[in-house]
Amino acid sequence: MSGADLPPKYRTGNVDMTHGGGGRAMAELIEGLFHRHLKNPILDQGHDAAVFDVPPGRLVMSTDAHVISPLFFPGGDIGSLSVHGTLNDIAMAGGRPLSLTAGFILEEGFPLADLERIVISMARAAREAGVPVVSGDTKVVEKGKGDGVFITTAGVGVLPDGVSISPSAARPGQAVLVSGSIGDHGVAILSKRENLEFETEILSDSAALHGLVAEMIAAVPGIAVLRDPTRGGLATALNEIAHASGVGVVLEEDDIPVAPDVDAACELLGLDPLYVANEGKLICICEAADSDLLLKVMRAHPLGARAARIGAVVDDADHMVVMRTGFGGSRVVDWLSGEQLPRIC
Amino acid sequence: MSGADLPPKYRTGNVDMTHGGGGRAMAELIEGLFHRHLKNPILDQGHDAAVFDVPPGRLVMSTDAHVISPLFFPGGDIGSLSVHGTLNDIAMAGGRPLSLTAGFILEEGFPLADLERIVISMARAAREAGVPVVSGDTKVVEKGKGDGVFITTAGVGVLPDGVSISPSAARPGQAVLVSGSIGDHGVAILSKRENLEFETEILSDSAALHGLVAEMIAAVPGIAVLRDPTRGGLATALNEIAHASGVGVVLEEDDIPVAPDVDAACELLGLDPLYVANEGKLICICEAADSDLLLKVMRAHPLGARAARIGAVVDDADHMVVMRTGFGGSRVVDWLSGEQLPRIC
Amino acid sequence: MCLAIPARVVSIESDDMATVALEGIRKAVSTALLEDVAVGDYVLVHVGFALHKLSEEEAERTLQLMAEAGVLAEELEEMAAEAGA
Amino acid sequence: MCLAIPARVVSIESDDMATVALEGIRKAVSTALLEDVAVGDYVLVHVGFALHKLSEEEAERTLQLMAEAGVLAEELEEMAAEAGA
Amino acid sequence: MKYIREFRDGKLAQKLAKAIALEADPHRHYSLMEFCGGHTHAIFRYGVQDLVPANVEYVHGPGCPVCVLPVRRLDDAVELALKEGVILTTYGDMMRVPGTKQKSLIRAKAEGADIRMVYSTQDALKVARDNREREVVFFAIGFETTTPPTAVAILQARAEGLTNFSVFCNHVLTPPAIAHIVNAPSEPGEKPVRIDGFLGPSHVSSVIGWAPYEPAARDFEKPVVIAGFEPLDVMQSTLMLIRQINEGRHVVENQYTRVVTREGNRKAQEIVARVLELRKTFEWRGLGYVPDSALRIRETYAAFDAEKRFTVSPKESREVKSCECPAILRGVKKPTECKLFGTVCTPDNPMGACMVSSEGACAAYWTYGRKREAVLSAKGAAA
Amino acid sequence: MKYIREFRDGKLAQKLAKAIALEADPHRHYSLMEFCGGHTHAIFRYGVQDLVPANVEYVHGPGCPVCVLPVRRLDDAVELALKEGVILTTYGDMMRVPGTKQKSLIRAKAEGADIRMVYSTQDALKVARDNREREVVFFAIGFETTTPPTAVAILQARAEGLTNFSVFCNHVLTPPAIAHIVNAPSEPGEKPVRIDGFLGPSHVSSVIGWAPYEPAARDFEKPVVIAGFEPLDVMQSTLMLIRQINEGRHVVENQYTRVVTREGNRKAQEIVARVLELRKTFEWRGLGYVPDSALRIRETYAAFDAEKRFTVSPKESREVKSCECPAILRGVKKPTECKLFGTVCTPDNPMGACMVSSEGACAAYWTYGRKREAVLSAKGAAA
Ligand code: SF4
Ligand code: SF4
Ligand SMILES: [Mg+2]
Ligand SMILES: [Mg+2]
Ligand SMILES: [Mg+2]
Ligand SMILES: [Mg+2]
Ligand SMILES: [Mg+2]
Ligand SMILES: [Mg+2]
Ligand SMILES: [Mg+2]
Ligand SMILES: [Mg+2]
Ligand SMILES: [Mg+2]
Ligand SMILES: [Mg+2]
Repeated sequence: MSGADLPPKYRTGNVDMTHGGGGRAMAELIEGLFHRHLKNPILDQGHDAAVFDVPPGRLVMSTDAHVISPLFFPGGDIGSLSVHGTLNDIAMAGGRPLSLTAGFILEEGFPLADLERIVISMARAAREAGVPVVSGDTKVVEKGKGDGVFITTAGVGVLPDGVSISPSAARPGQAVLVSGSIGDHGVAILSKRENLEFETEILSDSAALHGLVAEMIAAVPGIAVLRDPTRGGLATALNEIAHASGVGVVLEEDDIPVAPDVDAACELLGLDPLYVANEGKLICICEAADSDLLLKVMRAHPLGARAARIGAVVDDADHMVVMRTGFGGSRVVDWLSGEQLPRIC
Repeated sequence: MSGADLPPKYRTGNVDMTHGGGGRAMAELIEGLFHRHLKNPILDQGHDAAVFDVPPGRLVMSTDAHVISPLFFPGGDIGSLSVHGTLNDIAMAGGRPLSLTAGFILEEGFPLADLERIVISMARAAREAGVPVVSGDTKVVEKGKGDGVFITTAGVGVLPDGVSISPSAARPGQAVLVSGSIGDHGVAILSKRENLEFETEILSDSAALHGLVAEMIAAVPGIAVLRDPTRGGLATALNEIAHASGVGVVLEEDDIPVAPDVDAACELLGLDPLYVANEGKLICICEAADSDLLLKVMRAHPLGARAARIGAVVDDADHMVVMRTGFGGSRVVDWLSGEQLPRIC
Repeated sequence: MCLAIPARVVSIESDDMATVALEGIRKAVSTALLEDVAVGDYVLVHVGFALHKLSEEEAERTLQLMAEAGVLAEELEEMAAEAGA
Repeated sequence: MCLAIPARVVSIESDDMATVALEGIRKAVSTALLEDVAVGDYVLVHVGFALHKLSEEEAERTLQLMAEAGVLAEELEEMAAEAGA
Repeated sequence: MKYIREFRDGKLAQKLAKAIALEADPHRHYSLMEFCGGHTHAIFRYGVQDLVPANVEYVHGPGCPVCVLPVRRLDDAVELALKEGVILTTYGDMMRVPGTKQKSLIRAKAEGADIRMVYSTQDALKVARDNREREVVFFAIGFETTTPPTAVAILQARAEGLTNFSVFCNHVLTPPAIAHIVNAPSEPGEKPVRIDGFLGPSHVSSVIGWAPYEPAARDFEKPVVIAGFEPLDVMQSTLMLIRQINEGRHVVENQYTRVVTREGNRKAQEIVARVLELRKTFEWRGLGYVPDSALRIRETYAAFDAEKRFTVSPKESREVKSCECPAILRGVKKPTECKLFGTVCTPDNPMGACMVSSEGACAAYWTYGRKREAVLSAKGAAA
Repeated sequence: MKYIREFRDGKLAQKLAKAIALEADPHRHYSLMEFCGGHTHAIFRYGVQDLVPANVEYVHGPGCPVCVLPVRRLDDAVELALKEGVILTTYGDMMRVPGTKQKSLIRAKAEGADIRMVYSTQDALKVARDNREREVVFFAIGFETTTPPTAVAILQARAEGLTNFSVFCNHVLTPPAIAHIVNAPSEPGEKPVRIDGFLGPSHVSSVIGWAPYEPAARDFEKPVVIAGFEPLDVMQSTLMLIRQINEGRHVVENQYTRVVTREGNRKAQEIVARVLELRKTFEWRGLGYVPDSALRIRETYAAFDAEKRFTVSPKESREVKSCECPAILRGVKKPTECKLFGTVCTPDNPMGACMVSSEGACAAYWTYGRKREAVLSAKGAAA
């Protein structure tokens, strides 16, 4: 079935159990919606699996399950996010992404028109990133056993020779950089949560970072650590690195970029921006001597315009992250405990 | 945290929202449960992405989302199934699987002990298949927005030189083979469905087929089509092939292996075994001249012991699948319409 | 209409429940609609109820009749063939 | 206890609802607990309610006092330093 | 599978085929109406028509309870399912049948209605026991075969004091439908239905016995053979009908002796009579209103009657305009004579019930029947 | 962020630090109890203790509504949440507080209880409007600051005729708690609490004004400074307290003049008085039963009182045995004096409320305070 004769039901209908039953209704949905928008020569092979050539070398592979609510949020949606999330995990290992797969879990009753919006957004994100979705899978669950749409993407990439980036490679004396202001994604999401709604012009920072990373690696192949501070935010990502590398980290509060609206939303809700999620930012740890060059390269890239040096790696047997406050004191920056919930005290 | 100091809560507790919050509770779950059981050198890198060497050549990549209910069924569970499902998709393209990723979507309240059973089963399946789970991701959704556990796996493999297997490669005159009796998986699942329960010794056929496929390809590199008849069963898989290749298929009912209990369960529930799912069977289409050799190779492998030639590819402008009945008549074997539901008339 | 399958009673569970077997499949069915169900009986199962007993004798007789109809036809055919030869 | 943040009233929505702004963030809050809220007022927001008006005059005075406390301290310090020198 | 496999034997089929060929008069046409969808299904599923001479024609009758349910009753079920607090339980067969504006139960479910497929009325009772704060409605359809389990469920609900269980009763009766068909004047423009004999209901007859068909056979001079649902049963019954026709007889004969007796299952009949009573008239898709052709719940059991327990709004129910289901159910048209067949209307996107039910004539033609000769005669298809 | 950022200014902090250093008598010790968790939080979050001399010590008080709620009341809330048909609404702060056997609301939710986090009583009302067939209970906690929104919600529910909304009222009062602390005999084996002065509540006082603290200051001869929650407010108030102590004065002074007046918010006070009334006594974690220290819903609004609407079973509520929360809430012990601190008890696996609430003393010590000196003095950490 070609896109042209897409039945009108895709504009007005809802997902029902037949779309996951393995029969023709499912085949129509896959051809009429997924393949139509995600079109590329590898996907068009029509296999359950995709076949493609890769340059020789080490492979990088990752996956992320996306369960975001709301599905559409300022600055993105689950479709674009599911592309960016996995590309970024590959980029954080230093990999150049080659291809993606996508597994959809649809809830019975989900509007097909919304599904199409999501797939279109996913296709655009993949196109802009230059990485095709080469294979996919669709399942439908009964109403009340899902939440609209879940998308799990996986991706592979190649690792350039000589690059060895790892969360356990941080060493005392190295510099800690961040590619831009933190907390935008989490605040954009919260602004649309039922019961919390507030108005803001903050958009999710959701973006694919592999282009930025490629330029950083080209300038400084010896980058030690890259990490995207997603769930748990900057604080948790740095604690993970400190834990994996067996080091401490000292941050300078005044050097950490935070957008005024993000700051304001956090004050209102009783949240700490250090723990709020990002989807288009990275932490980079490098030799102190390389930090100026890296900052220059990052700031020259649209996704690193507000890059900053925010601290240093130190020797610490307890692997703690500590911050000098702008107030002139200091505090521990611990892992996130549980979920970060809006609070009253 | 090492496995030894796994807190007792993993034996008695339930998944709660903190396990997906990105903080230490999540890190503990990942280290204490997932990494502990799925342990392998690549996963142990502790990246969000895995890095590994691959032989040069074409890559095969696929994904499957697993949403099965019940999660534990005779002959398997969602853990082993999620390994087999993706390995088989890679094998059906002729690929030798190299590595897997796994994305978990957990419902708040799911017993951690059940989750551990599933992860252990997944680990065993991966170990037996010789393919490591190299990277993963975990999300938690609120109670009522999931169904216990969903697992989306993705995998990559390499394609041996000279192999070109594709659902569009069937040509008139070729033989249609199946690796064993059909419908076991679907009947095993149905036997445990609430409101349908019946007793049977039928086990799901869930199994990883890449070992069998490797031997088949070694014997006959020119295999045209391989396909695992999962959702929608043999009937739907053959219709997909007929559609993709622009051919017709003629089946011989008496030659299609069906276990007596599968047959009986289908009679009781008003189902047709041709449409019932399999998770450890393959359809192979090859030159008629190669079919005897292939059947010999298949029957020598434990997963192909009941392999049979069940029909032939023919020229047909309508791309239909038709079957000569054991009764002496003939019938069309159409795509599955909607879902296959137990019926009374 | 009315998908119904003959299955053998393998145990009586209570006044109006029994277990039937079809090959290795065992299923609990209601016998509320039948009198005097006994282990070994074949019953017609429809929507989880045993609807009627099946007469094994009559089944054999029917198969016999079918075979005979055929035999008669074949004999006639042969005769016709011989006559024509 | 009692996380509460001063925010500026940017519009009055009804008898007991107003919109407040904190930087670019705008949020609807209940003004059921206050009399005479006007656009431009700063109010203390707690669990979605405006709890009290903030006196801009007093705020400036407090900041002034803080600066002076410091100045006094610094002067004394300097004097002490000089005396010690 | 004892008493199943034997009746699907290919060798016996060849023998019966020869007997039929021998018996059938090549100079005349035999129009045999298989009343039941079960026969229709067997004919197509096993390819019975490939084994009988071209002048023996099977005409599909109205014996598919899914197909004959009028759209308004389905729309009512959808409305019930969408009521706050209601769980509608139903046999799987009904899930995909399109109502007005193509709205099926499966679509209502996707819109949020709580609809649960059950395999038995026992499961529906279990749903009611497990959800005492909800109203559990069992959407009952079916002929005399499926009626006794519904009656048993109502008796059980009363005995247990289950106060949240009710039945939306749509049970219908076969003998009045048969009488109606042979008796019905054709619609304007229709060629009259010529039926030479009936393959009579098998499982319906296991409950009601074969006596109830005697008036029709006698009064309208049409032979009736009570025929089992296995393909050999259909063939043997075909042979028996052709013999009666050739001999000018018109009585009720019983091919399905292993299950059907003259009087049927008295206990089941009594249980049904205790709980249900005749409706004065009931609408059938295709046949229109047929007097004394359906059952309703007796006043004594009114508490379990969803029609009394809930009010459904009057509605303008409508079938798809060009759908020929009504004519097909009267045996006047074949599925292939419907303009929508296979183009607009397919099992994936059905326009009428006959395309949904696995016993519907349109579904049987489409799923098993269409175009198969071309494939079988293709090069390489040799057995 | 006007009126926020200015009060966190590092340069002013340096100036105030110098003024405090100058004012504090190096030959004596200053034990200042910050009554409120808000102060505790600010002290740790901004590192205020790094800026005051070592002989100025902050002692944490009981001013965290999450921390002082006795376990039995939390267990009752869990029981309410698990009742069939109930939706329990609550502020996010309560979700992870462990009850008896570590059972928190978040675990009850994982077991199937329908518990919804709200940001405001307005959201709880909305949940009730949107779920009229369910019972929506608002689990109300908090001091005088948080009480007026609860009272407003009850008035709104009555005005709207919302019949499925009720409040499980746990609102408590600060002045009786302060009086209790300065008045309380120490427990056997405890060293007595020596407090030189109080940082008084800021936002509580915005509602009740500062007059209610005058009796305590006068009768027990302890200076009280109503102190804002920003770190500069804390420092300035510290300076003011030290001055009073040095001068031997003991009056109520108001540092937080931009918000707090002597009489507070009369309209809010009236609304509270209309809906709620004093409880004769109420249990506080750490303080035990304190007379006239809490509010309950007036008889006129009994329909909205969850304690009247539902019965909860009597239960043997128990805190973790070695948890020192009670002593910490009295200011008698520091978190680091608890054997479980940082080993068994961490924010991920809290044994007491003080480790959950972001204003709890144990959480503040752990999250912001522990071991940071070692890291800051490590090689490479130079600013
Ligand atoms: S093909 Fe479809 S539209 Fe035509 S009669 Fe059959 S069900 Fe109705
Ligand atoms: S550290 Fe934990 S156990 Fe100890 S007093 Fe604090 S909350 Fe209680
Ligand atoms: Mg990942
Ligand atoms: Mg990621
Ligand atoms: Mg798939
Ligand atoms: Mg949902
Ligand atoms: Mg990451
Ligand atoms: Mg796949
Ligand atoms: Mg697959
Ligand atoms: Mg991840
Ligand atoms: Mg669920
Ligand atoms: Mg497959």
